[in-house]
Amino acid sequence: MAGTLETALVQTLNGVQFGFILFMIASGLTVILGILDVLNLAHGELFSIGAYAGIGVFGFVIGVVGPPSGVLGGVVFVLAVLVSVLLTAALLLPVGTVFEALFLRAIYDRDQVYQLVLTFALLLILLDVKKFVWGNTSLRTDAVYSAINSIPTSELVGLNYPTYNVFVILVGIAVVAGLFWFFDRTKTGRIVRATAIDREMATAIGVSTDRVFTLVFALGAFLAGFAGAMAVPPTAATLGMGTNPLVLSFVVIVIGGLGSLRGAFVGALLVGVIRSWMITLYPPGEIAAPFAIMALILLVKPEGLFGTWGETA
Amino acid sequence: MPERVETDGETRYRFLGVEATRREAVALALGVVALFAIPDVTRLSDSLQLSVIHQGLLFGFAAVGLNLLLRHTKLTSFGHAAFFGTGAYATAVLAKYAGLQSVGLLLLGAIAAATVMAALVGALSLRHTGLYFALLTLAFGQLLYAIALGQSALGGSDGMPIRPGPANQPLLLGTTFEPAVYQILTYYLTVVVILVGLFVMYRITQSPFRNALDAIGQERTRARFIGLPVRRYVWAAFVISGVYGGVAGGLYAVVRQYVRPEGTLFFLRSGDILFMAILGGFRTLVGPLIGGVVLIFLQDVGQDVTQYYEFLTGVVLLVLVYGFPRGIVGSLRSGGVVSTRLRQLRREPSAVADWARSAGRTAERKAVESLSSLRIILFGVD
Amino acid sequence: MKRTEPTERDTGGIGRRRLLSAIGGSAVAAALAGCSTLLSDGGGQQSGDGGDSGGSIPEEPIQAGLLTFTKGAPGVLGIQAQRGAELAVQRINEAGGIGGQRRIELDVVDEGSNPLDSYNQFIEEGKEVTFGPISSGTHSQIAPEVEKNEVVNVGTDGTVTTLYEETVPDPTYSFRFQNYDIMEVVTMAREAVERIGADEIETVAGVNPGYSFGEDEMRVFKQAITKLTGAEVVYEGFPELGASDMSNHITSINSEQPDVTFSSLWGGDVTTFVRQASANDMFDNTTVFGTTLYSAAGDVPADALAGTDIYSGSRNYYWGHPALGNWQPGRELFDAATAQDGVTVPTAHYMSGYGAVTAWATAVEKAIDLLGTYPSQGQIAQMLEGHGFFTPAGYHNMAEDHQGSSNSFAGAMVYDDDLGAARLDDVNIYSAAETAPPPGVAGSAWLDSWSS
Amino acid sequence: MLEARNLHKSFGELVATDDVSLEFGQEDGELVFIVGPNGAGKTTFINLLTGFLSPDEGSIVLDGDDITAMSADERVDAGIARSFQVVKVFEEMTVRENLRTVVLTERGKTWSLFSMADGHADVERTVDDLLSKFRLDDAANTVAEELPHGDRKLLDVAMSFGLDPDYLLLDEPTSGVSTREKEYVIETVVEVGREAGVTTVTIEHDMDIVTEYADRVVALHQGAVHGVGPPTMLETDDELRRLLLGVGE
Repeated sequence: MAGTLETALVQTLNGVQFGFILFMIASGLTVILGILDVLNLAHGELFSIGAYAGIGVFGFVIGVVGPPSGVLGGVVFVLAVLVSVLLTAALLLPVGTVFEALFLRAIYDRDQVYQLVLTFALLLILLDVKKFVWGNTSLRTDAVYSAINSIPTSELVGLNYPTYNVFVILVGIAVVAGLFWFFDRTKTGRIVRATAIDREMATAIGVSTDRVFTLVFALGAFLAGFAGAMAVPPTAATLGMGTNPLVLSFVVIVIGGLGSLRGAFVGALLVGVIRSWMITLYPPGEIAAPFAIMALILLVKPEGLFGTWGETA
Repeated sequence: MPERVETDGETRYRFLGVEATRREAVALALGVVALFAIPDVTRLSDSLQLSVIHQGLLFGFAAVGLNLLLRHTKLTSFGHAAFFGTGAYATAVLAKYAGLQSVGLLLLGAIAAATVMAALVGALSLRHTGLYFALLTLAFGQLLYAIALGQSALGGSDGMPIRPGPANQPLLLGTTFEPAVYQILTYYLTVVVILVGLFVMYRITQSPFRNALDAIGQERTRARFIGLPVRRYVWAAFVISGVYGGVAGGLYAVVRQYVRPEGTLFFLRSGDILFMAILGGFRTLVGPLIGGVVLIFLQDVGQDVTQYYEFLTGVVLLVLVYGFPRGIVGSLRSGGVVSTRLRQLRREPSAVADWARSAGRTAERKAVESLSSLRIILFGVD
Repeated sequence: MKRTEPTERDTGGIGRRRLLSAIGGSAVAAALAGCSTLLSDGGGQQSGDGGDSGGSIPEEPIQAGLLTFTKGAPGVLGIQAQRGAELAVQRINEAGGIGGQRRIELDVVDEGSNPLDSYNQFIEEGKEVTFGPISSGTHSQIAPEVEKNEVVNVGTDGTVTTLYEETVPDPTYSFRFQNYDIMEVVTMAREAVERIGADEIETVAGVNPGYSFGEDEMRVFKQAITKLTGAEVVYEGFPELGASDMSNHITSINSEQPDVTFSSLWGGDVTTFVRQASANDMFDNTTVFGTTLYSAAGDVPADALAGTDIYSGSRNYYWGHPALGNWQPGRELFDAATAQDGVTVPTAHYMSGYGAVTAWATAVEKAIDLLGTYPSQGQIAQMLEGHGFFTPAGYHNMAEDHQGSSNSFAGAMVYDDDLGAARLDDVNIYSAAETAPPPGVAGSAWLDSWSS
Repeated sequence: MLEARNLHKSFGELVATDDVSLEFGQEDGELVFIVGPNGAGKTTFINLLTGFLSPDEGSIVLDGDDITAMSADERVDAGIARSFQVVKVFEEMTVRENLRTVVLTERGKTWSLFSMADGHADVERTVDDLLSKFRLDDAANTVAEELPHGDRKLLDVAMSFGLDPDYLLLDEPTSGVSTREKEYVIETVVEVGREAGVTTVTIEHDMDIVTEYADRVVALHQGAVHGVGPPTMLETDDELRRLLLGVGE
């Protein structure tokens, strides 16, 4: 398969896939940022806990389902993986809840810098909690990646592209759609947005901001856990895996506009795809690429691509 | 010679514009003596290392610079390692490619480079405030980190040595020294730089310039409408604070004779610098310096004691946020948390039980609250 | 299994006495070479020459320090080195200690954060010898300090080329058991030619970790392979250390279909790379040759290596060569190593730790033998220069340029179900002369001098 | 003279300032009051004059010079000062420090990095003067956020006076002040303004105050100028009365 066009297509798809993983991480961060006005430095650790916990959940669920065989088996297996990812993400809900109610709530009215110290302290603590629970070495889940790849998809159209990546893109689209639906169409979502636009007004019409904040933080943790479980099968869970996604999410948020979900989506795909092309065309620029994109966009559009949360969901 | 002045019925001493009560003057004198005595003190115990304290002072000095922004303009920079790293790398580049050997010239180079870098980063990120500013400084810091990592001329991840000339060592007063002597002499150099730097910072914080920064930090809009070109002032403060980082970084390079991206430019170093300021007390002048020594010491000792030392640091930061938001120096001051509680304790020893009870009650309430929130999230309102 | 006495046949027809003197003549040297069985029937007295000098050798234990990665991603390499060093120390102590009475106490410190401080702490604590580090950056950082402190350090790895060419051009106290990058890279360039044929290699690509080590390795490989085959370099990718996604690099390889893909990925990155490469059918398009892929031997899962086409080097030690059944010292080392915590199979990094300690200990023994007293740091350093010694991996020489010179190994990397880890099949051995420049010649100059 | 020439400003659909042309300060120390119902564009107009907003169309001219492109801080230097509807003072500073900061800025001394902030004798004299004029001596060492509301308003206005302006634009200096304190605040403003010869433009809702103190009244409605005239206009213009008070037919 040496066709230039095909390579360009696959490279772009690689970028899209990476972009969707990035979006799953950054969306949680940006929602928390937009509504609570808190920059959660521990978000990367939540992502990595999702990866570690995901390995356990995959092991259990797939042990029950068994490897895929035939079309029906394939469908069942994919569903089992999805259920595992959702279960893993659900495990993060109480973590997010406790964070918000126990730690953050006490310091909303203090200088913002204390929130940074607090979430950084939680980052350090979680780092060692992971070490304590899962040990010092990296962990892998063996079955998921190869099993899903054994289901033919892109091969059907003559493309050499792993089915797992197709899976990530599809799930990513579902997450995007789900989030927009939640914030645009559901009552709870609208209440959350209203709170983001005007806290006082929301309180005045009887919204409990405490509860909204807890909900939003739990949602952020849920998304981080979801992303962790989705990201881990092709690679490994390691203690330091939270750092890079965290920093890349910052870049995505700056590009997209602070607290804008749409911005995070466009930013994540932009970073994913441009980074992908950069690796192809100028490999040494790999690490600097996201930051270079960010600097460029800031020069052209200092406010980021989209406005702030609430006005443009 | 110090001159005696009476203000508000208190005897104060004034020297070179530094005004202090008798107590403060004594503390100051003791502090200076302690700084100079540290190389001798560290010889007494194996657990105290000069290099660790030295490193703490250097990062703490960068935090003193950052504090100009944090304390007065209320801007939180999460990218101050950029200037520390720029100073350090400028020193390394000058030593390697320009063959500069004199410590003085190397440090001047570090200052120049950090000034330019801070001017640039400041111009690009100061359009924003709050978290956006924090994120931007962080991202620019990471950009520099990525550049240092990617450039083989800068040694990539391996870093660069600062070993110029035939002596393989920067020259102090044109002379080379044994490693142990070199370490002590550079330490004294650091102490002198720090004392000068603190003095300069003290004078800045007594000057009209500080009033302008405070005005901007406390009410930005009003500051514009009393005629302050806000961006220009904040930018100037940003550059000054960057220069402190650059000086610290340059000294770091000269002292350790080696720089690596990880140790000087990585965003967690920026975090360290920020947390040092808060740990020590960002409403004080010397707090960040003390925070620097304490944090680095904590990380170093923690590593020897337990493999879970990050947990330890995290818990210390938590205690800081909830118990001592004014930091070490801020809490120890008269009127701070510590002295208030101590006074209370002396009067009423049973107060401890009350504190414990109230802390327990708070924790319990919080736990119940978070459980009920969780229930609502999972199962909806019943 | 009944342990039999080695016979003349086992030792290649050399008499026990001659063998003993060949490996260094002392109990410690014999133990470290894995020939302790030689001593069981009184051979120990043979070694007594160094050990009995009594009064002139101090009795207190030798404080030694090892700087290595004990956690995180590079722990995969570092813990191997640590276990190797620990086994060597254990064998020395069981053989009665250095000079027959000085036991070694090894203090292991993580080189992950502030290695310079950790090293200085060693010196402040009065360590008599230090070993390590693993990383090149750390090595460049501490080598000049070693020279200033005048305490011998035997580097386990830190194989950066510039160490003895630029950083410390004329070392006295700094040594390195492993040779520099060039040796392992040239080994793999030769291995590629050996397996595929110089005429068949027209295009090469690289996927190397995105930091100094990976960039250096790729640079050397380019130089070597173009000299050997005249091949064209069609792609160079540098995924970040610990990258979760290498799809882009793999797609580029698929697009270019190079005859050879060179890789110096190590540890967990190997598994990520191999898995994602398999998923993208990359092995239909290229053959991978790597220097340190085998460092992931115990980490790489069974399914990942299925259907791959990978050759890996294993520096100066591969546990399975000579075959364990034919080589008692190798067998004993393998058994001892796999009984240790965290060692699935001993890799080249295991030997880095083991060999560094061995190089130092045997040199000190030799010095004691010659001087009759315990040697000074200067004397140990002098003794180490040009020092020859044995480990179960064979004969090593600490050349005049202060780095170890030994045979190197490479083979096809496959999964071994019985072992529960990867092994190398069909192992080739390359001599030091083939893979590294003679002492005194700079690496790049040596490569330049090859006729193409 | 400060002139607005054909100012336009709209926010999306909403036209906040619709072709407004006005002149202030034909005579020194003139006291102009701006009146109008909520949403008439009073605050927007002041925001345009002071550079808080820039107009979509039209220009602002000070003593013959077009200052439309000037930044807010440059306009302050040029002699236009303002206060805000919601008190904006430097909350963590004492009253004295607030005023000192203003006067230091006005004297161009805030670029001095190494003089003592409290060491400029001329500045301290002006600060003392302001303190006594605005009757804030007793509160001089009180931190701003702890001041009673009336004093905060006074401090706010005092800070604007501290800039030694030629034109002072006050956005509802009496809002939120108790009836008893209102008189006190406005009287102080008028007294000090007259004495210093400052042209004062004040947005005010309390028609009694306007009637009592105004030299001239400007009425705005739906972004446009409804009328300009003496305070008696409030009595004579029925439509204006209806707009302002909701009285009339």
